[in-house]
Amino acid sequence: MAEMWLNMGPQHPFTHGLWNLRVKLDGETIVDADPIVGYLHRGWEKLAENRMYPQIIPMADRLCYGASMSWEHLYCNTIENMMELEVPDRAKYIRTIVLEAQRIGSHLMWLAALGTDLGSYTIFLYSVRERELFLDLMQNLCGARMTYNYCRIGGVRNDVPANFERDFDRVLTHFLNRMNDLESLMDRSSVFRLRMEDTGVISGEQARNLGVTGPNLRGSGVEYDVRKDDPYEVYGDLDFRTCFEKEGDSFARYRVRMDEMRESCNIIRQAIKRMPKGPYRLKPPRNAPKGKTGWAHVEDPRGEGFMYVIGNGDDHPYRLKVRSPIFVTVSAAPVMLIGYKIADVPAIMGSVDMCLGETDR
Amino acid sequence: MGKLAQREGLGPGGKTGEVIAQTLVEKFPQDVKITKATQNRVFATVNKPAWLNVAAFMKDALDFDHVTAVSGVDWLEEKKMWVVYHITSYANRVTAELIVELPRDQLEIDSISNLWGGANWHERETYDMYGIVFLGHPRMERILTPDGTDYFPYRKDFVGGRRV
Amino acid sequence: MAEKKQKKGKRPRAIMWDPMVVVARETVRHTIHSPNTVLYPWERLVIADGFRGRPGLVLDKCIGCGICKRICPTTCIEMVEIELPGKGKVDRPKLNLGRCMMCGYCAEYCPKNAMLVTPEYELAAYSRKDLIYDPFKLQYEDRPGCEVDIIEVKISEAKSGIIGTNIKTGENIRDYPQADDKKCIGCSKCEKVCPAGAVEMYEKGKNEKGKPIRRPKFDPAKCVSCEQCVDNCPKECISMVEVK
Amino acid sequence: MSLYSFAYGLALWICEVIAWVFNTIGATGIGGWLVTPGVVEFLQIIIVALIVFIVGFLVSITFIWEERKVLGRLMDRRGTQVGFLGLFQNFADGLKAFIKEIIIPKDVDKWVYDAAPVILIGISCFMIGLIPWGPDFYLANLTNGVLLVFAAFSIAPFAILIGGWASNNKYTVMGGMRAAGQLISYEVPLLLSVASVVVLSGSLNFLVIVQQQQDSVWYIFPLIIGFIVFIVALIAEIERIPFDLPEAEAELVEGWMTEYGGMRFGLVMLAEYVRAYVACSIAVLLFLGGWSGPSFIWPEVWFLLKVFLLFAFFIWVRGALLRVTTKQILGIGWKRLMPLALVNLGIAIALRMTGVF
Repeated sequence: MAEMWLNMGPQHPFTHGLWNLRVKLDGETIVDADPIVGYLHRGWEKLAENRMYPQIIPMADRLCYGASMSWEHLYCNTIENMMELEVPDRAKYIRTIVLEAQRIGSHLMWLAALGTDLGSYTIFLYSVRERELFLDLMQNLCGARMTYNYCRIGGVRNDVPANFERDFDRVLTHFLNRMNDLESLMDRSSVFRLRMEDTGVISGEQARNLGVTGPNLRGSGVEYDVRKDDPYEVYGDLDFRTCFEKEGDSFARYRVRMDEMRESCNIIRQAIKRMPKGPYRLKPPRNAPKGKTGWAHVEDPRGEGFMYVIGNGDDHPYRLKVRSPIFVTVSAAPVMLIGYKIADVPAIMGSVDMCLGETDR
Repeated sequence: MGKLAQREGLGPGGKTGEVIAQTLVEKFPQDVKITKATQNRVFATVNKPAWLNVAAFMKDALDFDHVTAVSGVDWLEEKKMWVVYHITSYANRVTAELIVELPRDQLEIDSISNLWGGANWHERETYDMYGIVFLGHPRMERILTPDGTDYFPYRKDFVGGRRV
Repeated sequence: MAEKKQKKGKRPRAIMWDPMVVVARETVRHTIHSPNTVLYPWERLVIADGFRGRPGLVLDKCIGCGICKRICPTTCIEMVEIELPGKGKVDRPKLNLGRCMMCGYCAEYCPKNAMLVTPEYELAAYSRKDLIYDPFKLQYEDRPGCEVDIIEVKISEAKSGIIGTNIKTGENIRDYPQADDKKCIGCSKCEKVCPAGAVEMYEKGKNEKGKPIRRPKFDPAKCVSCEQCVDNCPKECISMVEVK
Repeated sequence: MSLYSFAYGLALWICEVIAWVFNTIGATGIGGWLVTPGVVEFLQIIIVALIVFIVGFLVSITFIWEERKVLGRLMDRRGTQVGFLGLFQNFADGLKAFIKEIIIPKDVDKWVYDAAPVILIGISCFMIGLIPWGPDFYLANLTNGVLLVFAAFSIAPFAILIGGWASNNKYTVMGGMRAAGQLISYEVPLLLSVASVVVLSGSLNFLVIVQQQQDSVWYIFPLIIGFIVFIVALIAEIERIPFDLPEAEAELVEGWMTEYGGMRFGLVMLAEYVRAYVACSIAVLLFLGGWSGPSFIWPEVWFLLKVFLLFAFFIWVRGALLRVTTKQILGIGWKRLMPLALVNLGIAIALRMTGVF
């Protein structure tokens, strides 16, 4: 039968955001895949070059709106590395707590998108309902639900609200009970297993070479987690497990994210207990020396986020490079797609947790 | 950081940043200059002609297995451009920042997407934004800007904010 | 396929009707307690007190220093000439809500806490012109929980155990300007322009023609580091001293 | 007081009124002709048909309402809020579909493109007439009612196939192909389980089947396997969530209906729910003993109660499970349902031979 190029084009229910997956089909099986990105390109790095350092923080929120806290923190971390600022301890602990809460929120958003892709709107609504609790926590903390603008260069915007520990404790215990419901809706439903197992397999070797990072890499059996192996903030002092699976199929990536959500609860609890008193915000220097460079990489919920900045002598950066994990994972998408049916595409791309805001910058 | 437990799916590793910097300088004495080397960071500059050999050596001997980023930097006044590679080695937990300088009028460098597939789209994006051609790249095309753009937006002499 | 199945021993066993049981239990629970949705126009969500809705302005506190205009990332604030009963013609911020992304910077960096973060989020308008809030429309009564303070600690004192001084009311934490004597011609433009009245000219001595040489003296306590003097100095001889 | 006698009374009354009018103006010939039994019977049939169709549509529409409400509670949200208890939502949808512009994509196979929804809605409405609600509330008391219903039931994939092919879009062609593949692979177990019921009851007439069940036990108990196979095959027939391939699909956008706009799309959606109503009522008639139940409630109300409960089960399945891919659907259809259906047929024959029924 003649092969047919099919445009699973920019406007398509399974693409979370604007990208075009051109797929060559032989009947129903995918013979070749060619992802096209760039529909959401805003020239973020050029924009950042004519803004003051603090003004780029709300811009960094809008890189990946699903996990805006981790991108803000990455930007602030990069500038702190460049200016060699030592962030006060309390700020480090608050940042770790808030990053992990954002990780759970981002994973729940991914679970919601995966649920709708596979056809069950119940999963969408249950996970978004749990995510609502974390959004409320963030709203109490910094006044916004999605784009927080909470990290500052040298600390955080404001101190934690009054009953911060009590709220977090209640939300976490409630969330962990509800996790069992979510898992039984997905894990123990054989219809879900039928669709997710043995689809979109990528071996550890291929994943490492193609630059796949984060839960997608750990799903293929490579135990690398930036929080563990190159710790930033206070991850070095907390003990948590890097969860990974060996099979490398969509189900393995799904399992890794579900375990990570539980690990994040564990991390938040430890961090809240050890949070010291003290200052939480430094007065950052106004200008950065010309030609001084600095970079940082963090464990974004989607992979390894990385930023590289060069100072310009005044209060603007000369160059700000952003590496988005999904930009690279999408380039590795053909390896996961070839050989599977077109009906598996939502399952495979759903398990990769795409966010197009950061891909196209 | 001591000898951490052997991790799943990764080699033994254990070479620290200083050791790696040392081996690099010994292997390529006149091409590689180390600016700084710490426990898990190496900062170095590499001459353009020797770049592909350095990259191949790092991949095979020093088991660097992941290209974090390939970024172009345009130094308009000094009439040169940097291509900054950040390559990570999972086993040794070391990230190397390698800067290669290119004269602004002859923007070509060997592509490493045959060594690491991850660098493929990074190089295409750097070409798309700065016009640096990566020789030997399987598909040297633009990636982010719409087709039909003939200018390179991230160069310092490209003034944004007007109808192009 | 067979050996692949064994390898997955660790995975929980799949039961066909387990999701059905969970969904049934959840349905019963949702019908007993009312469902999660909030019927918006009639019921509303409880908003946290620090919620960042549209920016608000307390007109009598505002001194027209223009810091909000400079710090706003999307440049949606302009200083506009208005007539105030007590103060005559003064500059006050006019906000274009169509561009505003509610980042809260104007309230955070405003030295007098004149700009606030209001909990108003119902901002729909029928035309783009209605989204332009002139200073009077921008007004909001000064309620607690709407001010945003910056409590910073200097890098030098980071380890000294101070929690931090409020940058808006504390001393020797704000950057202050200084004039370069050689270039300064004593035209007292900075004194006229300074909104906080932190600049006063003093007599430094006489020049050869007998006229007094006047130089500006900057008072760090009163100065709100709004850099109006730096921008308006004809000779560009004023530069900011950073408090490290 | 069966539906027919009531309709006869009404038709007679109408004819007499019209006849009286004609007589007064002196045209006694027509007045006399009108009152003859032939005309009255003709009018009676029309009235009965009108009543059954209107009631059938109303039940299908309340299916939509029920789905929205129950699915809402299932997902921890409120269902529709339009009008009293959300009942007005269906009319709002209907009005909206009616008002929407009918867009026909370029170089579409015009005639076939129009025919597909017409066939689908035509067949579905035809089936409404065949469903008896109670011993005296039915339109057609056919000796081979079951045969006719399933014949009509299996024309739908044909309409979906040509609809998908005609709208000149890669996705819809795939949707149409899948619909054909899925529905054919589920037709066989469906008919096998119906065959087992017919074997037990001995006749193809719905009324007789229900009568048999009232005398002996409901057929769900001896043929429990048949009932399960029937329900699973039914879910595939009316394309609900676990077997939702041809219609709304994450990678097929809207399946074969993508290119239909305006009232065409409205009709096709209505047809889907009419088919759901017919499917549930057949299941109730064949397995759950139709209108048999303690007599303090009218038989028709018993029938409706069971139909709504069965549809609630379908909604529950839709809320809990996910969509299955084509490969797995055909696998389940041929590998699992087929043998079960055969086993069930064997049980039915055995029961019949040993004279238990």
